[in-house]
Order: sequence, then C-alpha cells, then structure tokens
Amino acid sequence: MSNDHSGRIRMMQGNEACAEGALVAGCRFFAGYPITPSTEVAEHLSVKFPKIGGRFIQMEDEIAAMGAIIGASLTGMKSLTATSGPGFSLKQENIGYACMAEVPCVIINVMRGGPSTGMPTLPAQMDVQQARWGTHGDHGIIVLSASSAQESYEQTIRAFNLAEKYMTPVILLLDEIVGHTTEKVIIPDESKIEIVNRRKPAEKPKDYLPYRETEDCIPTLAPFGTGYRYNVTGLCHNETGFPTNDNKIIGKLVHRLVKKIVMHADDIIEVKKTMLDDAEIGIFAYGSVSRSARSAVLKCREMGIKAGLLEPKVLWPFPKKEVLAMARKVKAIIVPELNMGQMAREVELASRCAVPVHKLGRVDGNPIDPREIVDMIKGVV
Amino acid sequence: MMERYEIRLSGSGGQGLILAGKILAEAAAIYEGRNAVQTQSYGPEARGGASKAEVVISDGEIDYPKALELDLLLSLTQESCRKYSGDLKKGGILIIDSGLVKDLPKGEFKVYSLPITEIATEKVGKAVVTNIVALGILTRIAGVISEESVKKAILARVPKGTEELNMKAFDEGFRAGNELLS
Amino acid sequence: MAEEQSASKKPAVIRIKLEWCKGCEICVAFCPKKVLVMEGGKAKVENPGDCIKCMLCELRCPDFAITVE
Amino acid sequence: MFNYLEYIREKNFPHIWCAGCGDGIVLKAILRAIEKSGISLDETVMVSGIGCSSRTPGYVDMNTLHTTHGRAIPFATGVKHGNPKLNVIVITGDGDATAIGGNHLIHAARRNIDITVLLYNNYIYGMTGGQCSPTTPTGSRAATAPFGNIEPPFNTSGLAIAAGASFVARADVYNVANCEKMIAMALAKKGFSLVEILTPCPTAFGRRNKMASPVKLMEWLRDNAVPAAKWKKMTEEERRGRMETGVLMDVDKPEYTAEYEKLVTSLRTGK
Repeated sequence: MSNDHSGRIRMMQGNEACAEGALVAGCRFFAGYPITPSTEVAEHLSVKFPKIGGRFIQMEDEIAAMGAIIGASLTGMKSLTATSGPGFSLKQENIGYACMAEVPCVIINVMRGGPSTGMPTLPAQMDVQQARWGTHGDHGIIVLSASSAQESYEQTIRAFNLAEKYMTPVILLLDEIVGHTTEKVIIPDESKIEIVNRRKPAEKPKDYLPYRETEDCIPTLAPFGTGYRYNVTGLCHNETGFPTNDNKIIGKLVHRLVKKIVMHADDIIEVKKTMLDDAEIGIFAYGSVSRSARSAVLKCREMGIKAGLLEPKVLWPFPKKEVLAMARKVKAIIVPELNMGQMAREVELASRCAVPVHKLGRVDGNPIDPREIVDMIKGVV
Repeated sequence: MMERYEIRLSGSGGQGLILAGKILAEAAAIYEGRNAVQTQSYGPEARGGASKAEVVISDGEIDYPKALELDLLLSLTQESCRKYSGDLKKGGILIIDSGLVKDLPKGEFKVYSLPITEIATEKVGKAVVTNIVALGILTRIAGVISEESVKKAILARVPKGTEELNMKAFDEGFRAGNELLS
Repeated sequence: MAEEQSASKKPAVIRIKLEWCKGCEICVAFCPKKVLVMEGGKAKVENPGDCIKCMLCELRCPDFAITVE
Repeated sequence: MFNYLEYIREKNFPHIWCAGCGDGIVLKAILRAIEKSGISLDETVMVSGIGCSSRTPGYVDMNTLHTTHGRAIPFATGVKHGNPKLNVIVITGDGDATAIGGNHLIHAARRNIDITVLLYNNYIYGMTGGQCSPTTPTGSRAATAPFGNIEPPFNTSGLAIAAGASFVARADVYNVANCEKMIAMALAKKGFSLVEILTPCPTAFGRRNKMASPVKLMEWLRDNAVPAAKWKKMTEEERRGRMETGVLMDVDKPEYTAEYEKLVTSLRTGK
C-alpha cells in the first residue's frame, strides 16, 4: 500500500490515522473516555462521526466505554474504543465478555509507561502481555501492532476486518511515539481496500442458533432488532446462548474460544522481514522500536555486520513459526523493547534454545536509540 | 539527496511550537514531496514547562523518528535551551531568542541570536505569532525548505481570518534572518 | 370486586402447574376467600366455588404456576 | 387470563429463583406492561447485569443481553445509541445498580437516554449469599453485617431524581397492580426512566431478619410500602421506616439519542 502513489497523501498523527482507518473500515460507533496519549482518536471521531451519521459518545468511565461498544456492536455497528494503560486495565473484564460472547469490536491502546498512572506522556510497550492475558480465563485473542502513521491507518482497518471475520475483540497496540508522530500517510483508493463484514444467519429465526457448532468455529450473531431473538451472556453457554452447567458443553465452549484463533493463525499472523535472508544477527522488534531496529540494521550492514529484522505486525497469536525459522538461521537474536523483556520471553520460548536471545529493555520513558541496538550487536558479534 | 536533517523547536508549553513543527513537516512532505516526520515531547501540563517538537526531513525513508544529532535547534526559553541543546552536532545551528536566553551552551556550533518574541510583539503586534516569526527566521537560516512551501503550509494550518497576520509574522522573521546573514 | 363477581357468571377454573410451584404459600396466605390451601408443600385448590376471580393469586404467584379463568 | 407463555422461553422454566422470591412476580408484571404498551418483542432488548434479578432476560422471548456485574446500563447505552429504534429495558438489582454500577446509573439519568431501568430492590446481595448492599436498612443483619448493618441505606429513587431522570417511580410486589402500572408508565416515557421495585428475598434477607417466610415479607411490604395518596396524609412519625410508592418524578426534557439525531441533521443540512 505504501508504494501506491496514486492515492492521496496526507500528514497525520498515528492517532488520527487510526480514526481515519476506522472510518474507512466502516466503523460507525465510538465510545471512550479521555486518557493521554490516546485522546486524539476520540477527538477526531467526535468531529467526523456526527457529520456522517456515525455515533460518538463520551462515557462516564473506561469500563462503561467498553460496555457501550459491545452493546452497539450487537446492534450490528462496527464499534471502537481507544485508551491507554490504566484505562486498558479497567476495560479488561468487559474485553473478556467480548471474548466469551464473541462480540466483534476494536480496542486501540496507545501504550504509555506503568505500572499504575506511570508516565502519561512518555512511551512504553509494557502492555503487550496485558493485551494477551489481561482478562481472566482461557481465551484466544488477536493483538496487532503498528509502527508508523501509515501502519496505524492500515492496521485499524485490518483490526476491524479480523474482528468481524472471527467474531472477537481485536486489540491494536500503538505506543506514545507512534500515536503522536506526524508523518505521511498515503490513502489508497477506497475501492482498493478490502473490507470484511460479519456474516448474517442463513436460517430463519425459528431454526437459528447463534453459537451453532461449525467447522470454522465462528458463530453468527444476528444484529438485535432483525427478528432473531436470542440470548447473549458472559456465562458459559450452549449453542442457543443460554447459560449451562453441563461440563461437556462448557469444556467444548472454552476449547472452541481458543481454537477459533489458533486454527486460523496462518490467516491472522503477519510479519515483515528486513534483510533477514543472510542475517547472522536477528532482531525481533515491534512498534516504534522496530524503526530504531531498522536504522540499526542499516548501520550494521554499512559496518559489514549481517543484521536482519523480524517485525511482527501481529503480536498475538505469536508468530512462533517465523521466530523459530529465524532462530535456526542466525547466531543470536536481540529483542529491543520498551519493557523489561515481555516479548523477549516469548522469543526465547519460540526459538527453543536454538540461539541465545539478548534482551534490550528500556523502562525510563526514553525511546530506544538505534545506536544502543548497534552497540549491543557489536558486543554480541 | 539529503540524508537526514534534524530540527528541534524548543520553548515552553503554549508557545505553539508543536504547531510550528507540524507546519515544517507538512511544508517538506506535502509541498516538496520529501519525507518528513514530526514528533513531540511534552510534560503533563498544557502551559509552561519545557517542551519540544522535532522534525526530521529526508529524501529517503525515515526510520527512527526522533532526533539523534541535531542540525538545528531553536530555543525560545532559557530552560529549554539548557535542557535540549546537548544533542546539537558539531557545526550545527542554534537560534535563540536574545531577549530570553542569556546563558549560551558551550559547543562548536553557530549561534544566531534574535529578539524573536520582541519582533512578534513590536513589529507584528501580537505575541501569539512568535512561533510563526520563528519559522520565518528558521526557514531563512536553515535554507533546507523553500520560503514558498513553508508559507503554503502555514496558510493551510492557521485559522481562517488570520492569514494576513501570519504571513506578516513569517515575512518579518524571514527578513530578520536575512539581515543577520547578509 | 362486586362488579367482577356479577360480570363473570361462569365458575372459576383455577389451574396449578405443580412442577413449577415452589410452595411459597403467597397465594394461600393472601386469597381473600380462602380458596387455596397447602398440601404436600404445594398449593392446592380447595374451594373453587368460593373464587371471586380477583386474580391476586395469579398476579402474585412468582412461579408462573397458577392461572385463573 | 393473560397468556404468559407467549412471552417467555418456556423451556428454561421452572426458573432459578427461590420459593417466594419476588423476582417472578415482577417479571409477570413486566410482561403484562409490555403487552399493554404494544411494543414489539423483535424490537425490544432486555439488558441485565449480575445478580438474581439479572437472570430475568433468560426467561423472556426477546433480544436479551446478560452482561457483567454493574454494567448493564453502559451496555444498554451502546444498544440504544447504536440503534435508537430499539426499546431498551434494563433489569438490575440494588447491588448491581447502586454499588458497583452506581456511577453508570447517575450518568445515564443525567444524559436522559431513553432506557427503562427496572431496579429490583431486595435490600441484599441474594445470589452471593446475603451480604449487605447499599440499600440494606441500618440495623438489619446480613452475611457481612452479622451484628447489624451500621451504614445508612441509599434512597435509590431520590438518587435517580437528583441525577436528572425524567421518570422515577417506586412500586412493590404486594401491590402488584400498581407495580404493573408503574412499569407501563416507565416504558411509555421518552427519556431515562427508573422504577424501583421493592421485592422480597426470603432466603438471604428474610431469614436473617425475623421474616423467614415469604408471607412475612409480603406482609411487611403490605404494611410499609405506602401508596402516594395515603403517604400524603401521613405524619412524619408514621412515615418513619416506610416507603412512598407511586410516581415520584415525571417531567419531559430533551432525550439523548434524539438530541444526537438533531446534531446529525443540523450538521448535514447546515440548519
């Protein structure tokens, strides 16, 4: 998409690009609560939505915002909320609800430093494990990452597409740098953008089962008000959507919630590789840090060091195969990230001890400077 | 081909430096077809305190979006000058408000000292356009983006009805920069 | 209630769905004509002829177990 | 005879509520009120939180949404704002709506969004086993107030009025005809409406407070829930410990989704 210069070129902040991407994806409902550094997403949509009949609402708190987007999604609206660390923590119970009831929605989390109120205006990537395991219980989840304004735009569209396709909440993680960096976004022709809408029930209301067992493990929820009367609950439920205590049905349900994502992992996972083919040192980086890593790779190549970069665009499900493939080729892996090794641990697991994995963590609110990565690579070599 | 030109605009929150940064980035990216990235760093307060906006301009791809070795630093306050001048590279440019920055940092760079705030208040008549006056000065002294592109970017960004005022501010700054160079 | 009595000449048909009745006794306690009694932990129609079709037993039955026609 | 079977999901019966629980009595009043109001079941969404009363949607044949604890009102706000044509009814309890969900109640009332909240007040957390709630009377015993509750209770209806609800009423399941009437009025109201329904919990509240039998609690409601007409004639002394029932607030004011629609129209037409 970024090479398509026939599209319109605009300068946008990452946060604004998310809002623009949501509009193109067909999102027409936003509920949120102000929090730095994500607030521009809400502000932008508060201007845009009323003009096109979309619905914006500022709720009384983060929990309410998450509840409202689930409610709106059940009426058939593509729904979005945006938040940051503390707000993301507050939303977790209802994110679990969306997983359990299989209600599509998108949550953008512009990460700042923590724990607690932490660093409201400074970047971090400390929520990557919270995005995976923040809500209680076993469940599958899709988490995307963006490293530029262009990607913020594209990944927001993809987040909606995946949410609608797999009937699940999708989390898009930005960090403060990406959210607040203004740069070029090339807006492609709308006819060239793939938009996925949720499927509609094929059967008549009397034969309808919202959570019918299917081969692809994806349920079909009819929008409220279209003649299909059914029940939605966060309790373990059967195919009709009613609560059950039947252990067999419960076991099947939880297995399916996990399997739904795992079995489609190849369709969901996306990575970007830079100079990885002949690399001796592999870097695994995401979000704004992947930009530092790309600079570092180029610098290393100038110095004759064969470095390469693996950038996951989807953090969860974790790209195990791609990491293992890299681990089998390189002599060492470096994982720079704005936390103390949250994804480095996953890289270690996925690489099955094939090579040493070196952590480069920063938690002081400063970005990772490409020179730091170069220095570490030099040390490893 | 220009590899990477790094500009940092620093001052106190509320001086409109983030807007000035966006204008510079848009001038380079939209009106000159180059790549430009603007980032910001700020404290929790909307007014006061040291704040900065950075612009990286390049004819190639810009990976790391923040400044690494500054080509140009603009400082409108003493505090921001002290706090943000460490990354200024050898032979770089430091533009300061002569009325507000008294202690200069030590280093091998060229210093351009002008009464930026005073130009805005005395010659243009409004302190609110200090950022645009600064843009005029910077455009002339840096010489990396054309006067025309910056003007177009200003007009696209400022509120309707203030175009004339902002153009005057830019011209006064540009002229002051010109005088200093000649 | 006097009006209701004269308007409905047919004797009342009171049905109790025993599998839904949980035996709370509310219908028995507040029947103005003592039509209902408790038997084996469930409500039972004892004096249907006395029913004035005030419907209170039906309205107050929490279990959807009583209907009066 | 009212045919309840047309409105319920019969296969889910008998329901889970205890013998003598008032929740079933309220449910029947709701179904009669819905029939009276003439709203279509296809276009009605019943939303609930967590607790005994919040199991209600499972028994009615409409679009039903059983949400997380305290959050029924935000989910309902999303449903209503997402599709304003839908009739949205929230079923909640005293714990759900005034403790964990208290903030949402206040703000939905302030926004005056067209949602009907039916708040079952049984003075206790029933489902978790009888812990005290924000409406447990001072001195009453609860699983977490074994020596008697030392906190003062919320005046839930008063709270909704103060927050800006356009319709507020109180009803009880002893005076079941009035209960049905208040629910019907709330359903008909354009704007945020709340009916606080006093309902007995013999298992968790009555048993600890010398009213173990359902009949005792119904008698307590008979003696202490006072219709407005009678309330007006009572002295301060007589009112002490008793609750006024009937319409407590009924006012017309701008409704949220209608105001939003106006904004959309004005932005689109420039008027």
